[in-house]
Amino acid sequence: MKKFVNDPKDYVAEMLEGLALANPDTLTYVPEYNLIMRADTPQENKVSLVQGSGSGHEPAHVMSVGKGMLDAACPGDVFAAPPADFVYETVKLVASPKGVLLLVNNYTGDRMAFEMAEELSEADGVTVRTLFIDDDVAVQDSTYTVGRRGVAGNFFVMKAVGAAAERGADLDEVYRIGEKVNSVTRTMGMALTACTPPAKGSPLFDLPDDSVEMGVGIHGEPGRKREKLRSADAMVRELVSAVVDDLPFSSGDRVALMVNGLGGTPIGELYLVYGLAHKQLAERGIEVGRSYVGEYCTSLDMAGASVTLVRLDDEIHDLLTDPAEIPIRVF
Amino acid sequence: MKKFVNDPKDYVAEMLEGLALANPDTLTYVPEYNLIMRADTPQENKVSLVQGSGSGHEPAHVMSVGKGMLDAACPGDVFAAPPADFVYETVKLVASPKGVLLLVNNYTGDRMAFEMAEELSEADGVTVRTLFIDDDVAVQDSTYTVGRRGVAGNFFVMKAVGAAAERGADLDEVYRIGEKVNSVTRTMGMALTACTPPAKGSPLFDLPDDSVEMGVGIHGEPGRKREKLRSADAMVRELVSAVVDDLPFSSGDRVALMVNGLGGTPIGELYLVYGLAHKQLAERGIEVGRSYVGEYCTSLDMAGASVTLVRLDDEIHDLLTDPAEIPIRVF
Amino acid sequence: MDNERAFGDLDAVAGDGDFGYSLARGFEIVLSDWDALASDSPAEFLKKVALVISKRVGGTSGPLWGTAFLRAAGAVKDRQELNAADAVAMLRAAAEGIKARGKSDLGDKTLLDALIPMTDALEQRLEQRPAAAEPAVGEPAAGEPAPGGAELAALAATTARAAADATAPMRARRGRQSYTGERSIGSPDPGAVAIAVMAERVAAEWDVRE
Amino acid sequence: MDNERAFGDLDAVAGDGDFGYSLARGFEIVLSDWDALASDSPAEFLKKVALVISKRVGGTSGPLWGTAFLRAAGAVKDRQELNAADAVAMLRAAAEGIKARGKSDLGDKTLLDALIPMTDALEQRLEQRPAAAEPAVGEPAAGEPAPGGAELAALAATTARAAADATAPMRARRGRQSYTGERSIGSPDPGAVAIAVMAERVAAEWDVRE
Ligand SMILES: Nc1ncnc2c1ncn2[C@@H]1O[C@H](COP(=O)(O)OP(=O)(O)O)[C@@H](O)[C@H]1O
Ligand SMILES: Nc1ncnc2c1ncn2[C@@H]1O[C@H](COP(=O)(O)OP(=O)(O)O)[C@@H](O)[C@H]1O
Ligand SMILES: [Mg+2]
Ligand SMILES: [Mg+2]
Ligand SMILES: [Mg+2]
Ligand SMILES: [Mg+2]
Repeated sequence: MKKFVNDPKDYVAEMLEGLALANPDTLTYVPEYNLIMRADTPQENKVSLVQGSGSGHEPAHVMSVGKGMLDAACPGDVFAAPPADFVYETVKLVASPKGVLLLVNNYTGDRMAFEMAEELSEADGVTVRTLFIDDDVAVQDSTYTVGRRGVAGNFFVMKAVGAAAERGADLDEVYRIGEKVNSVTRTMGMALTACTPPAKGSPLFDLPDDSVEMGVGIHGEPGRKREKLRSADAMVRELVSAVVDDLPFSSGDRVALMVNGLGGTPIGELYLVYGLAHKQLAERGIEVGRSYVGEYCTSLDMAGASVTLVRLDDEIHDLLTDPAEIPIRVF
Repeated sequence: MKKFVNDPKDYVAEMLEGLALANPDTLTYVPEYNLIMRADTPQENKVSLVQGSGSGHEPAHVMSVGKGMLDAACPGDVFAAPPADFVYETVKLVASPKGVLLLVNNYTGDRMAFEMAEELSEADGVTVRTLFIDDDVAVQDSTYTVGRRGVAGNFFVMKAVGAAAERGADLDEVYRIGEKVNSVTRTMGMALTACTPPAKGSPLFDLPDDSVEMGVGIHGEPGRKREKLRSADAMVRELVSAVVDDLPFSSGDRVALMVNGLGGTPIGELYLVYGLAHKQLAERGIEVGRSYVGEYCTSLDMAGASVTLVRLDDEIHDLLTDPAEIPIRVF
Repeated sequence: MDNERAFGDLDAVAGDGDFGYSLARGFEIVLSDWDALASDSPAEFLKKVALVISKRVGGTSGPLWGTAFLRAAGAVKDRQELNAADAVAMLRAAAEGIKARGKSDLGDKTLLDALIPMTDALEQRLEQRPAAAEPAVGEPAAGEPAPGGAELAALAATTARAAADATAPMRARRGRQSYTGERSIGSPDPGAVAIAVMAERVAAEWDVRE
Repeated sequence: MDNERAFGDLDAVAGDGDFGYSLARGFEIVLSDWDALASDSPAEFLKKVALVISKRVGGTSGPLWGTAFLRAAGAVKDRQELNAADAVAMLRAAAEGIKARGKSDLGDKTLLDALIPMTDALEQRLEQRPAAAEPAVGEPAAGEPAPGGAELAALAATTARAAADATAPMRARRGRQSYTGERSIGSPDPGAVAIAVMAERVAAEWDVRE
């Protein structure tokens, strides 16, 4: 394993400490509960927003805390949901009179932790709602699973509800918007390589030199199928088709297009993928209204990418355009 | 080689096309000269800024084109300086009455291309100045080389001259600022793995599983020495010491601290490195005034990081704080 | 109660990065808090363990195992000394808790597929005795002797291992493995294997102690 | 002028990713523009090649080789047919151009360390003839015969190869390798090797043609 790491057990804590040191005016780090929160939360007139889920997906979600997005993020260990108690403590810290919305990527562990935290918080008299995000089209057979997984499309939900909350919307309205965005957001990803969790020290799965995993999960969960490495054009076509056919998106739709890197793929390749996806959508009569290229939800150092589409209407477009100030920035 | 690539010869062109498609309102792509420029350049009252150098360092420099930073970037092939003629054509396209500043990372090929372009442009009556950037402390023996290399510190020069030009400074003033920032900026990087250029298809050099290259160049040039992989703390200490001792930076200095990823290292690790570097500077009495964590100047998919320090004064701090709008953003 | 080594063995299974680093860490925390967990009754002890796990352990394992310990505590809340029947009641309660928390059941290819068969086997073995204990004409009055701890532990271990092995051909419906669909077929469920390892460890300890 | 295959051979050296993919690509462009490069004089042809290289080839190689071809053209600008002395003048001018453009000289471990010794050897060989041609008492009147193209090409090839080999123990002062300091010692300079390969290729062609 070649990583910048001291004791692997301290990986998450040291990352959060660095994040807080880099953003001394805007962020607070609470080591006891492994959480990052806005220095100015809670606010009387704003619904507070919390996102958890395992670590290793950065910038999701700890680097999305800030004005216009999350009030707090309480990550677990690498690829593990946070303890329910940490979520509960986070809710206590950010509880606002307007209520708290918990954003949860749809995984068994995360669901259980957030549901337990919601029960505990409501017993304390805090108004809490929980929204599950499940944009991953790779999981098709929902009878056999807890359903679709939440992956990079998560960003759009956070951004839209963040803007709505900042504008002063009440909890039900913020929830409505989050659910609406989630319902028109679809993602599919693929791995070129496996990722290496610091505590494991070796790749999480074997992926031969000539193979890719289509539909991979962001914790290295297997996807739809394993296939041979092909040209970027052919592979991107498969991702785009899977996403388009799922909602489905159709000719005349206006969309946000995100090409998300999984951690090990350089930004140059992501822009190349973006160009291919954009043109493939144009062939289908689908117009790109907003574009997003970079890392939004990663899987440690996994090489690979995902393609996300959001069907835009004026309301969603507006919310996505609102300003936000989060650690992921260039200056 | 596991990459998103069609024909490797088209790698750069397809990346630039994707970049332009993702930024239709603000950027123009000119395929004949492999260049990306602001849609609104040149402007009567603003010095125009151009940066070239090889591709493979994205977001440097094509993704730094936009209001408040570059007017144009004309990259070469992966890790190769652009042809002099392309630089010359770029200068023609962006030439403003207030003049053009060429920003050049200090490498033989880039120097020659930009010097030739400057001669050709001046023969046409365009006022041009060329500024060489050389922040890399790894190269110590300047009798044997063309001198220090330009690496991630480049970002600070682009940002500061971009702000000055936007404020309306004349060419000499913009040049003065660029030279000043360069003179107080120092960087040192290290590789955990080699990078794989698309046209080569295999790693550019061999780096055993237990070794790192200290002081590596952003084209995979060897650095000061090869050594064993150690704890993040020990390795970051070596980078920070090399940078601090070079200028030197001393107790009481206020600095910008950048932890730059070389492409394959995830942002979580970069924040961990940031935290360590920040604390090591504090031990030396050096205060961090601004922090930068992410990818600014990469080496394709190389795992590794560099540490950059800029000694801040009020003028530089102000210029770094000015707004800018470039493709590297999250929304 | 000397489960330290049993927990340690579990760690070896749990530490493979799939079944959950966090579970291993949770038991580490339990071990390091061992003295603080000292209690007046088994139920109180189990409740404290449940609390530590719920508070500090994340992943899928935290809520599942936390719930399991809490329900186990509930099953023996008036008892000072635990007998074999209490152990069965605890295991049964734990399994019901996991079902409820995980919205899962027998056949979903989870640890339940080792835990439930193991509990059933223990219960059956215990039920044989009172039945046999009713004096039957021409039979020895005491029926079969009450099964000893060592025998029960051995039974639990072999049943759990066989049940864990039997999960291999199943298709996962819960946990990470469920996403793989058909591909989940062929290898046993890590959670079920962990139950088997724990049971085997307890059986081995019992042997040494007797 | 049939340098196609010589260029092709060079490609094999140049394509190793170190000496510069861009140089290989430049010669590809030259080959694909071959018809457009047809010219009335050698100087005009060389100038067109120089222009194509300068315009389209980046890296370190573009400016260096572009300058080399441009200076070579200048050295023979009034000539319709080139003789051996013209070839030497062209090589000398090319080397001077590279020195100026690259701020480099003999001993810096660059292609100059093959190009200059090769040019010197050719020049010396040519100078022997007029000297020997002065009728000396008791010697054959015509002195040594004028060296043929094949002989000169072979001389260039062996000299360049020996010189390229001799760069191995040198320490680089220019190009990427210079950053490696001491570590540049031990392997020959790729640019110098490329010169040797080109000269060998020309010599082989000459053999075939004569
Ligand atoms: N919903 C569930 N109900 C019961 N047991 C479960 C459930 N989900 C997972 N498990 C058990 O937990 C084990 C670990 O689950 P997994 O999803 O791999 O968790 P982790 O998040 O730790 O990787 C599985 O092998 C299975 O035995
Ligand atoms: N300043 C220079 N002067 C003369 N020749 C040079 C100079 N720099 C490089 N070279 C030659 O060009 C070759 C390739 O140079 P290098 O720096 O590796 O270029 P590239 O940018 O193509 O990797 C070297 O092997 C050397 O022979
Ligand atoms: Mg997770
Ligand atoms: Mg990266
Ligand atoms: Mg698992
Ligand atoms: Mg080279």
